[in-house]
Amino acid sequence: MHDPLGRRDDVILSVEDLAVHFPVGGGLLGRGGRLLRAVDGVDLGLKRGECLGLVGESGSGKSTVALSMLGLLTPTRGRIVVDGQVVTGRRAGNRKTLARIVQMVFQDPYASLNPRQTVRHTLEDPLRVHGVTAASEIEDRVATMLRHVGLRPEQADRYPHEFSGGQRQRIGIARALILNPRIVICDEPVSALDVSIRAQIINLLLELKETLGLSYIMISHDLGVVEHMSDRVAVMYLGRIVETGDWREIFERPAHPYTRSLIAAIPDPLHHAPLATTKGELPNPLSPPNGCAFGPRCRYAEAVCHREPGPPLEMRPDGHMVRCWRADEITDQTALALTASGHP
Amino acid sequence: MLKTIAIVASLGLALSVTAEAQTPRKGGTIRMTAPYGSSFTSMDIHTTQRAQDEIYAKALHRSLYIWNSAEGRPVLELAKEDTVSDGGLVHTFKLRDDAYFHNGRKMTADDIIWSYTRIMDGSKAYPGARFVRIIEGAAAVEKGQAKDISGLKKIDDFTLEMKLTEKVDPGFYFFTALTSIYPADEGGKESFLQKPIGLGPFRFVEHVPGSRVVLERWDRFYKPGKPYADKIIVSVMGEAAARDIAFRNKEIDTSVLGPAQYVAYQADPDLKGTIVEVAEVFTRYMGMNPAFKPFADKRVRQAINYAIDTDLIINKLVKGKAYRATSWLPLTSPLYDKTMKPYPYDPAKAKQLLADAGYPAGFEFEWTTSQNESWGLPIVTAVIPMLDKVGIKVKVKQVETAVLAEVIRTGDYQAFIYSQQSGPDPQSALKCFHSSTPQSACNYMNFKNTAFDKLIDESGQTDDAAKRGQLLQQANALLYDEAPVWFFNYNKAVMAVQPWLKGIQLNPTELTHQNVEDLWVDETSPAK
Amino acid sequence: MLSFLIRRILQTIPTVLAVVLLVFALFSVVPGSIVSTMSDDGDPQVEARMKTQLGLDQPVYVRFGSYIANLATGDFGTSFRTREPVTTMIAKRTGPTLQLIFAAMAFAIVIGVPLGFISALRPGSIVDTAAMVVAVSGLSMAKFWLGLLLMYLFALKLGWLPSFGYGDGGLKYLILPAMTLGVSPMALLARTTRAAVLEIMTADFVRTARSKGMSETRVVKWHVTRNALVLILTTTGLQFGALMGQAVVVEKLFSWPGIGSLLVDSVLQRDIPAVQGSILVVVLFFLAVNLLIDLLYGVIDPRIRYA
Amino acid sequence: MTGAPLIDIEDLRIDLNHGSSQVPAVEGVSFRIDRGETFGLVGESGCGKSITALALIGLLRPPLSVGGGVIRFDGREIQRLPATAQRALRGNRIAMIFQEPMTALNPVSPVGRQIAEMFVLHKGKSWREANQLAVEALARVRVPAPERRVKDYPHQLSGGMRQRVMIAIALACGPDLLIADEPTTALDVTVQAEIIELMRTLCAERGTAILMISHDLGLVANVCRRVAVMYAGRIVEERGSADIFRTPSHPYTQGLVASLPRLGSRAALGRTRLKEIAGVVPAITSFPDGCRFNPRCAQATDICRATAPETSLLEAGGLVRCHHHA
Amino acid sequence: MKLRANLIIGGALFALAIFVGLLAPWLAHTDPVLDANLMNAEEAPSWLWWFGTDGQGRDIYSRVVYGARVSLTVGIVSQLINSVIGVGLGLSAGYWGGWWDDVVNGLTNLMLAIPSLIFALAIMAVLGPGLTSLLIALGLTNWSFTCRIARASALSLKSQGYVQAATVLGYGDLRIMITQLLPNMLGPIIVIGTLGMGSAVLSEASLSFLGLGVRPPYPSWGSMLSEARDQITTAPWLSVFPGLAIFLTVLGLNLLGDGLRDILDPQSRSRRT
Repeated sequence: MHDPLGRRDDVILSVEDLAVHFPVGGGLLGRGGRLLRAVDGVDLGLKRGECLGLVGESGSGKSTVALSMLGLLTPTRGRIVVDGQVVTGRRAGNRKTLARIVQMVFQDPYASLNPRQTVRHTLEDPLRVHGVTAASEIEDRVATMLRHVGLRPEQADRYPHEFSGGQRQRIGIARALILNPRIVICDEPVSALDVSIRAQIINLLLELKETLGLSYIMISHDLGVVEHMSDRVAVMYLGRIVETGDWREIFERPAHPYTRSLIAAIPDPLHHAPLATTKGELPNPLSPPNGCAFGPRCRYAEAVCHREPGPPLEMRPDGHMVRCWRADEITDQTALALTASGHP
Repeated sequence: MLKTIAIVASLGLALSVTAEAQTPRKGGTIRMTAPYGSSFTSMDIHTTQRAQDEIYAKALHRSLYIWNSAEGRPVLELAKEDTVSDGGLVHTFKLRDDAYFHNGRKMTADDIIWSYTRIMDGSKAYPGARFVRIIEGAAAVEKGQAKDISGLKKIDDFTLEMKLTEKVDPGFYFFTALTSIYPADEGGKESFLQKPIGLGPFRFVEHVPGSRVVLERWDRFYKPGKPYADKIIVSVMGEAAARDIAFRNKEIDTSVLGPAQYVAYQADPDLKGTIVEVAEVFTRYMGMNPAFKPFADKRVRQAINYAIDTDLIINKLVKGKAYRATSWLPLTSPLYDKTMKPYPYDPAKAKQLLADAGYPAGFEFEWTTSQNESWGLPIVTAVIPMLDKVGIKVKVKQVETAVLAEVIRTGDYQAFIYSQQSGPDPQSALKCFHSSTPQSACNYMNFKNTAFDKLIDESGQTDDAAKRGQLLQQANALLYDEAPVWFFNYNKAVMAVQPWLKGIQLNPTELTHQNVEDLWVDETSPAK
Repeated sequence: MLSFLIRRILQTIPTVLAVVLLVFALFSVVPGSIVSTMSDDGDPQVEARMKTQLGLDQPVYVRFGSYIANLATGDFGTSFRTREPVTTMIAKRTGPTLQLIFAAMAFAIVIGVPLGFISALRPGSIVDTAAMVVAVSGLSMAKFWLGLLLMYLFALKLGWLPSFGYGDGGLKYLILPAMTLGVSPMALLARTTRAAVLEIMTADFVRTARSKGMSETRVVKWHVTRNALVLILTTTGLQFGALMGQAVVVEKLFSWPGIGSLLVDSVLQRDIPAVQGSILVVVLFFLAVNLLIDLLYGVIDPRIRYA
Repeated sequence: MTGAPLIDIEDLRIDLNHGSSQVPAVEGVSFRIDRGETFGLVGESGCGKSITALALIGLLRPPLSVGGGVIRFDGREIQRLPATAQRALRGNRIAMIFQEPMTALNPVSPVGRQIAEMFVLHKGKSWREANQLAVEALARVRVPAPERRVKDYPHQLSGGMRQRVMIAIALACGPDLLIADEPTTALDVTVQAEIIELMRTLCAERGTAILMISHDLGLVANVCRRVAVMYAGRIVEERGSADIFRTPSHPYTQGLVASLPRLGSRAALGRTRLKEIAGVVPAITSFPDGCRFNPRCAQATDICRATAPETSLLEAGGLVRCHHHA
Repeated sequence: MKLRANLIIGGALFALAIFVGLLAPWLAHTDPVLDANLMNAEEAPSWLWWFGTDGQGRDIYSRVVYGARVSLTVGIVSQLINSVIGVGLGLSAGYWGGWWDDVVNGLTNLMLAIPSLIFALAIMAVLGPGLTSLLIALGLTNWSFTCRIARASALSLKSQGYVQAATVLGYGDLRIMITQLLPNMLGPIIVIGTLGMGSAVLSEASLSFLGLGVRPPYPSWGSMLSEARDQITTAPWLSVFPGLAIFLTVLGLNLLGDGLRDILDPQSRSRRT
């Protein structure tokens, strides 16, 4: 439980030095293109039964990491090992094997269901693709799964548009689980839902994790949700992990200025205090700044930060890892008080 | 039938009478139309045999002879006299000494020799070669064996000696624009295509490809007082419907009428008077391939002639814009046999003949046709039900005119429908059926008949015009009986002519080919 | 910008080559040949010599190669039919065709775009309905029939305009063919404009403009028009291609001396160099127009950059 | 607060017209905003908060229309004003910024011009003067190098920069009221923080009232002094922002506050099962009878299903629309 | 869903055309080919000859009725060919991308650069007139627009959650294209197809005018109209009825296409291509 790197036998998924670069622009004759380093040297490990939160602003590369894990993207470099098998790229053989291990819950429940297929069709097809042919078994598994996610089997013959957003997300979860995967990647699973529905889905995900023994990678920009669900958290900035560790360490003793500003930016309803602790926005990943990528926005930045690229991830005394030149000073200087003040 | 001819004759007479009666007005613009396509093929008239192109060429160019519609034969144009010697093979032409090219140079015998030699350039395949080939030594030039035509000799600048290979009237060979006389050397230049130079009554002003040719009066034309008009515009108008509207709108002075419009114009009191018609020397027919088994039998071919109600088609479908064909030689041919009666419509007889030939239940054949309205698809579609009645089924194969031309030369057909020139020279018209004439030339049905060959050969050897006529008429009658084709009709060319345009000639070789120096417009013409 | 132009022009080369190859391939299997229509007496020797002279005795790939080689020097070959250089023939035809096409397009734009605007600003009104009925009717008529009807009406019945031909190149000769040709792009432009304006009127930035306190006319003038132009331009560009096709019919009907009628004649008479040249010119024209449109995009829409 | 409120909305109804039939999308909405006040309107998508704001600025488009009630701005009934007078208010005295700064700006017009328009429209400036003022306006929203940025087109700016431009446009004429409709939803949290602060500071400086609309109760409570919660076309609770968080009165508000995991709560209280609000948000066309929250409300009784509750005053200040309010 | 007027009128006109074509043998008074009786040539419309007769004495009404078969066959079949080619190429290019996409793009640009009528004209010249040639010529030359739309749809759909989900679930490419992409791009494809049928009917008329139409004697509206054009001033009924048949059918298809667009493809009213 307290191994922040998760480098142990019960690691079910590990990502080693993952890099995904996209060529951008460039003419027909193949000149003048630049390289977008969406992900550049990421190491991650996911243990059985664990929920790993992956946070960062849009453009930080967290979705690219997820797509690589699913075999939807071919990494430029690095290795992804799932359940002991190396998976790289979208080779057909891989795809099918991988499908039975890793699945995904998508952000937008409206766009992630095929509007022209009934729920039954959506849930039965994957079973058939994976060689389940007995009609009764298919029927059974679909019904069971629907009950698992809180829907009634008799709703199976409806089309997605007949369901509300929350119900659609339940269908999306059912689809992800129908092949009995070990790992589920949840990409912003509640951010597109009505506020009053979110709790239902969060609770459902947590319940399923327990009952089915799943491991989650939870991608979200909502730190409240991440804190609630994660066992460990990794913070990404511009294609790299800048801080990772146990959820409590991250939220109570954030060491990277970026993590701190993310946390500070969450509006506190009870204090009209200034929220902003960073300035500006994510730099263009096509032309990242010199030195530490967060340097230009960091209010702790010193000369070294603008000169040298960020240091490697370093283990902190409390057991989590940070990539910052000034991590020690910052943590000492300003303890960020996060209390659950004002809860009813 | 006779009555129609009389009408035609009197109409021609009437026109010439009125022409005599009024004094031709000088000046004005004549606006003619070229109705057979959406462009002129070329400004080098030697390269093109399309009737379309000769319309402007008649104004721009001159040939050794010219067709005289009043006399119904070609007459000397660039020569003042022709002396025949050596058993009719050697002609000595006394050339005009007052004919000037549009660049101001006087025409001499050299120009004629140069032009004919050019036409015989075998690598270019000028269509006029088939006429010039009648001159001795021309074929050798064509094959590249000689540089000069041995049968052409310049005596002096205005005297030319021509030795022919056969005893024929050279007038029939050297009257079309295909043998126009170009200024020597000048005519071969690249620039000639952009600004052609001729001997005709009008000189070239401009050619807007696909639209029109404009010509203006050539003041040094050799016929005194002619031409009358200042300007001629020949507009290309392939669309009959557009031509109809333009003519009614008084934008053009002449328009060729199709069958439908022929009827409509006849019925319209305002337009009735504009109609001019003539029997042209074209025979329309369905050719039958003797290699296709049923058609090898004369009785089947005759049966087809009996089975089709030709008169009905001519009256109703062609709207009377044709003359019923009896045999091959057309109405305006000097040897047309007035006593001969066409095949009557007699389906019972047709059935009988079919049964005799071994086809009591009929048979099926494929009929290749173009889209042409007068001798193409519409005729075929009208014939289909008639043949159907005697048990003959027809499968239509529609092709473009270009393809049809190739199909009939190669014999790649069971039957086809076509319009073929059958005059003005009856001998050359009938010679097409001589077994020695290759299919690719004009013996499209690959007709082989020894009796026929004999008649033609004899006619070619005799010097006696009357005897020759007799022989050829016999040959024509033999064709009637053999029926290598369904004799459909001889074309009736119909043109609408605005009342202010005078001097139209009834040219049976092609009504649109007018000797424009005789045309004039009176002051009622809306054209400036 | 310049490099964009050069790159775009280079990009057209494969298209042009493909067009040439395509037409070559098509006409190498075509039945009927120019030779048989040109030599009347069908002497096989003459035909053979003619084939040699025209290069028709060579295999297709040799002809293709030498055609391309000549093309590179601007030589389109010599017409089988008129024995003129194809370049000259086409040069003479280009002017009238361009006149016709641009006049038709001008007609389409001048009528269609305002019609679309009016309709969009009063959706559902009688004006809108009437405009769209006119537009969809214009799209639904056979071109030559429409041309004949116009000819009948304006030339014969009303006597306002000449019915055919290029005349002296005057404007009055241009009107009827241009109208006939312009009706369908007019209809399409009216519909596109209407749809574009309607769509833009629901765009967020139009709401922003309204929230600024602008009147509707000002909203349209300042914010809708330019955005609609982007879509109108796209339709216009694509329509040029269709217009070149339709021009074939219209030119033939009105005896208009353009490339279209040259093309039809050449196709029907198997004058391969002329067909080749005409199609090539049509294609080049289309590519040029679309390049122009692309450049115009850059002027109108700043989001498009010529990197 | 003395004098007439800046905005006074009484019993507003907004109809969704569907052919000849009408469905009220918003009903019985009343609230006031004083000068310089910050007021938040919170609710889920489809609850009617955005169209209420649009009605306020007069931008409702068919099929929506104001079906009843009164909107007073500065004492004057907006709907009674002639169109030109309404337009003179819009942008000039009531300004609005929208959720998606990419689409809310005209893509083919330089941002400078889009700001300058405001001065031309409302201040009678020439384009030359207006362009100069636009540079200043951009500087005020802390856009670096404003004299270069005015020539930029929206696509050349980042999301945060675009929203700054929107704020510059909205505040150009020094309005009395700024309506901010989900101004930061499309932005990342760190950028959101900056924009919120910018908005807050600028409005405070010049006494501009803010009507902030969001689905994020936490954000609104942080920004605004008073908050109204809308559910299914009605305001269900209106309170001071701290109160509504500490002691929510309406069952829906209670559910909202309790159902969301808030930062620090797990550390403080451990991971507990989140409180759920059962059921789904009703569609406009199928609002339930009685209290519109009743199908999802654990405390609902027969009266809730039969009669729509009226608003009642809370002792601690504020209003609630519930038969059983705490 | 409120049915719009254009959908109703368009659908009705098209349905009428189909109905007439299907029931031609029962609706027609005479055989359109064999019942030529030159005795009846060119009768004006009357109680006996509803639409009059043509120069060969055939009943125009019967020919128009039978013409529906040919014209609609041309419209429907050629557009079907176009749709299959366009969707096949566009869908696969958009989904697979890479070199195949480049190839398809090149082909599409080529097809766009040659005006389709001119291309069809060239193909007809090669194949010769006739129904089969016409179907091939029109079927091969009008797919570029469909292809572009299919490609654009595939491009945008493939990043949709359900397509990604299908990939994640281990579906094969073909299965994804057929079950996930195709059904969801069908709306715009059907719209384009409907409009394309209309333009195919018009193209048939244009080609007939240029002398490269359907092989006779079976009538198509285009060939009837084309043959009758010379008599537009003298026997207008010859061209009016086939002209109207074309006009109403194409109008119907255009209206239907517009109506379907509103229902099936509401976002793409003015999609940039």
